Amino acid sequence: MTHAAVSAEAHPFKGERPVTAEVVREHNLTEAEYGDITAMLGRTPTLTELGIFSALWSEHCSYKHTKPVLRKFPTEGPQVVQGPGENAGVLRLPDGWAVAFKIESHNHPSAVEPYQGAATGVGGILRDVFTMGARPVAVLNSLRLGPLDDPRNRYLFSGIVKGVGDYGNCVGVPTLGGEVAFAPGYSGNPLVNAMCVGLLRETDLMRARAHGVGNILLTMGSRTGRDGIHGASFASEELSAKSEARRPQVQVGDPFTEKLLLEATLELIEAGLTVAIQDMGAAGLTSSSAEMAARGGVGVELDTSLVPTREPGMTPYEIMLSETQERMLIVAEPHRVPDIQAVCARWELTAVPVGRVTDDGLFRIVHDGVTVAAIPGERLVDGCPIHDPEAREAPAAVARRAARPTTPPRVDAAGALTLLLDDPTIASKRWVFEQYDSTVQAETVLGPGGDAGVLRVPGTGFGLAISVDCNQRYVTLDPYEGGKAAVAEAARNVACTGAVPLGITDCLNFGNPDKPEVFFQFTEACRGIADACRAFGTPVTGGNVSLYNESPTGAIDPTPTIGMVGLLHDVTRRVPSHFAAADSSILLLGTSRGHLGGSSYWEVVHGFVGGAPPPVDLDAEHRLQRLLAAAAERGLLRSAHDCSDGGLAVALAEACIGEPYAAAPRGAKVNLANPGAVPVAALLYGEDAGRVVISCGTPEVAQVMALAAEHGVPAEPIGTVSAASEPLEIHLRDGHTTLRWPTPELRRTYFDAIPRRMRADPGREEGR
Amino acid sequence: MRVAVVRFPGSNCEPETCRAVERAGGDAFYIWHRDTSLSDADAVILPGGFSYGDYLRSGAIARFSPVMEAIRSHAKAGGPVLGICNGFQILCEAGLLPGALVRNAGLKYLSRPVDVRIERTDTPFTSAYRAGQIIRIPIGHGDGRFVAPASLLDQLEAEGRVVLRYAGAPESDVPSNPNGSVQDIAAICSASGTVVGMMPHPERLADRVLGSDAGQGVFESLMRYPVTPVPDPSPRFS
Amino acid sequence: MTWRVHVRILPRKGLLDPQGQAVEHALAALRFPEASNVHVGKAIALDVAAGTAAEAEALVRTMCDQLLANPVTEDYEIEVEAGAPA
Amino acid sequence: MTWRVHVRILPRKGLLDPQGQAVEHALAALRFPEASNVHVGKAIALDVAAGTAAEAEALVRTMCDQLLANPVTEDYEIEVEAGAPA
Ligand SMILES: Nc1ncnc2c1ncn2[C@@H]1O[C@H](COP(=O)(O)OP(=O)(O)O)[C@@H](O)[C@H]1O
Ligand SMILES: [Mg+2]
Repeated sequence: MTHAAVSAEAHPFKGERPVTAEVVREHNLTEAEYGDITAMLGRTPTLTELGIFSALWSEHCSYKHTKPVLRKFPTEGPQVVQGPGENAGVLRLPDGWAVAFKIESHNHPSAVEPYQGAATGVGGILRDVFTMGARPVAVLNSLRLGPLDDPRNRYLFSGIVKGVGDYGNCVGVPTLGGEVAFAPGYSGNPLVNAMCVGLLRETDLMRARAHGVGNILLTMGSRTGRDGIHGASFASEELSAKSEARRPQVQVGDPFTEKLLLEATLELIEAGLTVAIQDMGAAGLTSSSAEMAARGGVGVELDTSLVPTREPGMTPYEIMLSETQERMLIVAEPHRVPDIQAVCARWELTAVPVGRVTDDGLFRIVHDGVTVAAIPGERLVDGCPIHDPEAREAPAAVARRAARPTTPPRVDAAGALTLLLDDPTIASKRWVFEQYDSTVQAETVLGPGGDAGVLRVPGTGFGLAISVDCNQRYVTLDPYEGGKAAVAEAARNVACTGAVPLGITDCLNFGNPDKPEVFFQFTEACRGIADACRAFGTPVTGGNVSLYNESPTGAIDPTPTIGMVGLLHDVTRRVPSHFAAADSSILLLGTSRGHLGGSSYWEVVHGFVGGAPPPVDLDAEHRLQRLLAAAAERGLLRSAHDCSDGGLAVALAEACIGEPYAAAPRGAKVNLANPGAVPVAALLYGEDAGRVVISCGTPEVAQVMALAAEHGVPAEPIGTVSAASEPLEIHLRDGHTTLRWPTPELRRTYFDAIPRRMRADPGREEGR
Repeated sequence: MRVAVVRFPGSNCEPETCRAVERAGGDAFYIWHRDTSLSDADAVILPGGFSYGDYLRSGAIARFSPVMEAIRSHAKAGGPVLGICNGFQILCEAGLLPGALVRNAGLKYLSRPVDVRIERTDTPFTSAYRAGQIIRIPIGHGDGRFVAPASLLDQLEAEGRVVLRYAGAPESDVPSNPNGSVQDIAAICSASGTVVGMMPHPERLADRVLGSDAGQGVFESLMRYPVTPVPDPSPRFS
Repeated sequence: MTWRVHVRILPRKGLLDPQGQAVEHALAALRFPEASNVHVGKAIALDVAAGTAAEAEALVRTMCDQLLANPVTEDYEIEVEAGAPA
Repeated sequence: MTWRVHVRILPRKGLLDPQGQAVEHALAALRFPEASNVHVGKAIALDVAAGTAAEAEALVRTMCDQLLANPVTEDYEIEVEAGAPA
């Protein structure tokens, strides 16, 4: 691209600080980056321009550390309508329907203010989806926290969960699933990843591309305040009452306004009143306008003095960088403006013209008639210099992968099951998901508490199965296998319901990429994700990268959360996770080798996190997925639940304990052969990948076995389901040992593990 | 039967409520909260959601919407009115039903299935059920604890105006009364029995494909209800 | 004149106040045995344009009766701070 | 002595206060143009056992900092009413 040597002039806003080396540093721009900026402009930038650059050239907007790695993801397939690069990815569904979905992190805001941080995280991801013209039909959330014995972590946990709940509940979008894991690495740096899934007619798809010189830009929704403004602007000001008043403020969510924005936006798009529309997320007005302009290859001019503000005296710098929530930026033909304002008024919102699309390719900001910023738009968005950090695995990580527990188990093989079910990471998350509305919209086929959430597409017979997953222990110990495992588990969870995995969105939560061992984790995990997605034919449709997640004790455990969407052709064929009927036959799909490396058993029972996590055979996983779909389609399955944390024994226990509000748990009589003479604990708690516990009517066993053989999936009948409140019995054919657990007690342990810990302190009352 | 489903800003259960009415054979249509006419509706449903974000108090602001006058006269004339969840809260705030719905005793929003016993089958919304029948339908609310002065409670019980009561499966590990409502009250009705408010969401479990249609009876009951068209006093728009 | 007015809305006496109880427990857990009889309600602050403090208070009383407080479950108190010329 | 103490907790200045906005709009719709700058927060009332009013206030200040108020989003004011012998 030609180098626009000297661009248009821009003048400092009255009273604005001159741009010095120190101010540049405050804006987290390197000398090299600043050099590019002055070269690009042919002059010193104004403070407003510097703020704009620092926002768009931040990691969050520019992906300067990660672009080359992310380019290696498979992003294509016949089902892909919209790949990465828009507000959300879009996949094709039957009958002209399409699904838009995206996951995003809100880690730092949630660490500072858990309730508002989590709430606004949900708000942001909802907007990403409805700006595409899709109606949100499900949200999911993936949470990581430090251990619950620390009151600070309990405070963060309850605040985050209430924030997620209050926001989604108020907007009226069901939360169909999610995950929560607890590990010391997240103390002081919790992770809050929120995923939204929306439905649209493929023909209604709306892309955020500004075009049409002379078209009008309007802001819709909340007035702009000083929320979450990049701290740099005041950092070095001597503290005066004035600078105090200008401190950036916590973003506060307003789900009521969001609901109105949602309805108004969908109405505007349906009526064809807009050329483009985009929510104002990170770096609010700056990124939304600059990105829409760049995508459309046009320039924009914004008059910040026209933007409705919540407080008097806001500077262009503040208005451009404000992260006030519940705002949208609309591009429309001039003659549409009155109709747009009428629709907004009906929804008790305001839409105000604040700028226009121009032909000079410049990103120009005017305030009270003075041009305070004029930047070549394309270079602004795409011109950020790319870094390629060094990636090197830490020797300690290699050693840890090779290590084994040195201390004896705390309890025997039978006692271990209770210990595992009481582990907050494995225990039921009912305490969490019962704070989330999971039935609003009345399309919930399978709600939280199973392997994946399932919803019906309104007015059709088909549905979507959705799951978010990541086992950060595996990723920590072996980033490549861990990346594969995250995709494999998400796909397995979706397949357990009978659905066919379609595609993923990912949220890559890592530490500081300038640390070689962190960037190694990043590149290796991404390589694993890419390989798994290729093997399963589930392309990456988008996602989000969150770096610099460092707690006082160092980087967080690497956590590439995978959000998987699958298609269930006939929702009446969906398969629940829990044993449904007494006397059903229980079968185990997949191969058990008793792999304890990286297992929950070692962590919980030996107090040891280490070893090599179970390798994932991607072909075997893919065959397993296809078998589950085929068996479900033929109506052969009464239940299917995959083995994840805690292996076969925990999977069996969960299938017995049953759905979150079952009147009573079921029992099971299980009879395990052990040809490999694997130690009992390894047989019960080993976490070999690619295994699923299914149940079916005894007459169907033969068909299931035949179908499994056809798909090349090992299958073995291992027992039968018994009546309500009967015990779980596991008999080991060799050694003739029988382990017996009363299921009512297992249920109590499983459901009470988290409430018991949270009862310790009612804590502060957040929200209304 | 023509059933008006009222949309307040922040309502969010209108579509499924309409679907449930139509599945039962009714003709459902939206009424915007600013409308002053019910457009010849035979019955009115105030759906669930978060009208005005539930700010201040659930239902406190919505009760002043222009449409409430028309609903008031519809109710006065004996027309059937159902408030579900937020709709129930609005009816209480508006004084169309007695008592109040306050923060759950557990202080948390609660989304889960509940078992409720049908206490009255002679209302326009429960005639399809058997007295004493227990149905399982979802709740989703943070302010569902029904409270009322003792004298009013006695009166409600004496007049048999408790329509649904939380009841529990003995073996279940969760309390049958999810929110601490006095006397396990999940739904009440007006003296005439024609205005009903309930916290659970029958429209959310009214379709076998979702696993149960236990709630559909509420809408089938309405279809059986003999309606004498209610004269609409207020001027009509559109 | 503009008057800064504060309204304090508390659960009606005798009504179960789980929020108050929860806070009381939390305070006890934090070793504040000195705290008892805790109740939690709403605080509303607003500016009111009125000639006299009495007029301002009367206005806010009507607002409370019509909207701000629930007569079935809540009691309120009004406090008018010194006013400033509008 | 036992002191009746009132705590008024309001959203920090400048922070978006959706609830306050909603109430302000509702009041306007109810024809109370006199009301403006409306904010909604929490009111907490409690009895505090302490020797002097100053001690009671100091105690409650610690309670606010540790539990009652959110240091990131809320500001609080404490008001100690006349005490009574315990
Ligand atoms: N944060 C959450 N929000 C909503 N639902 C959740 C959350 N965490 C867990 N769940 C529910 O509990 C189920 C079981 O969680 P998990 O043990 O992670 O399942 P799996 O091991 O199959 O991924 C999830 O599938 C989901 O339905
Ligand atoms: Mg699973």
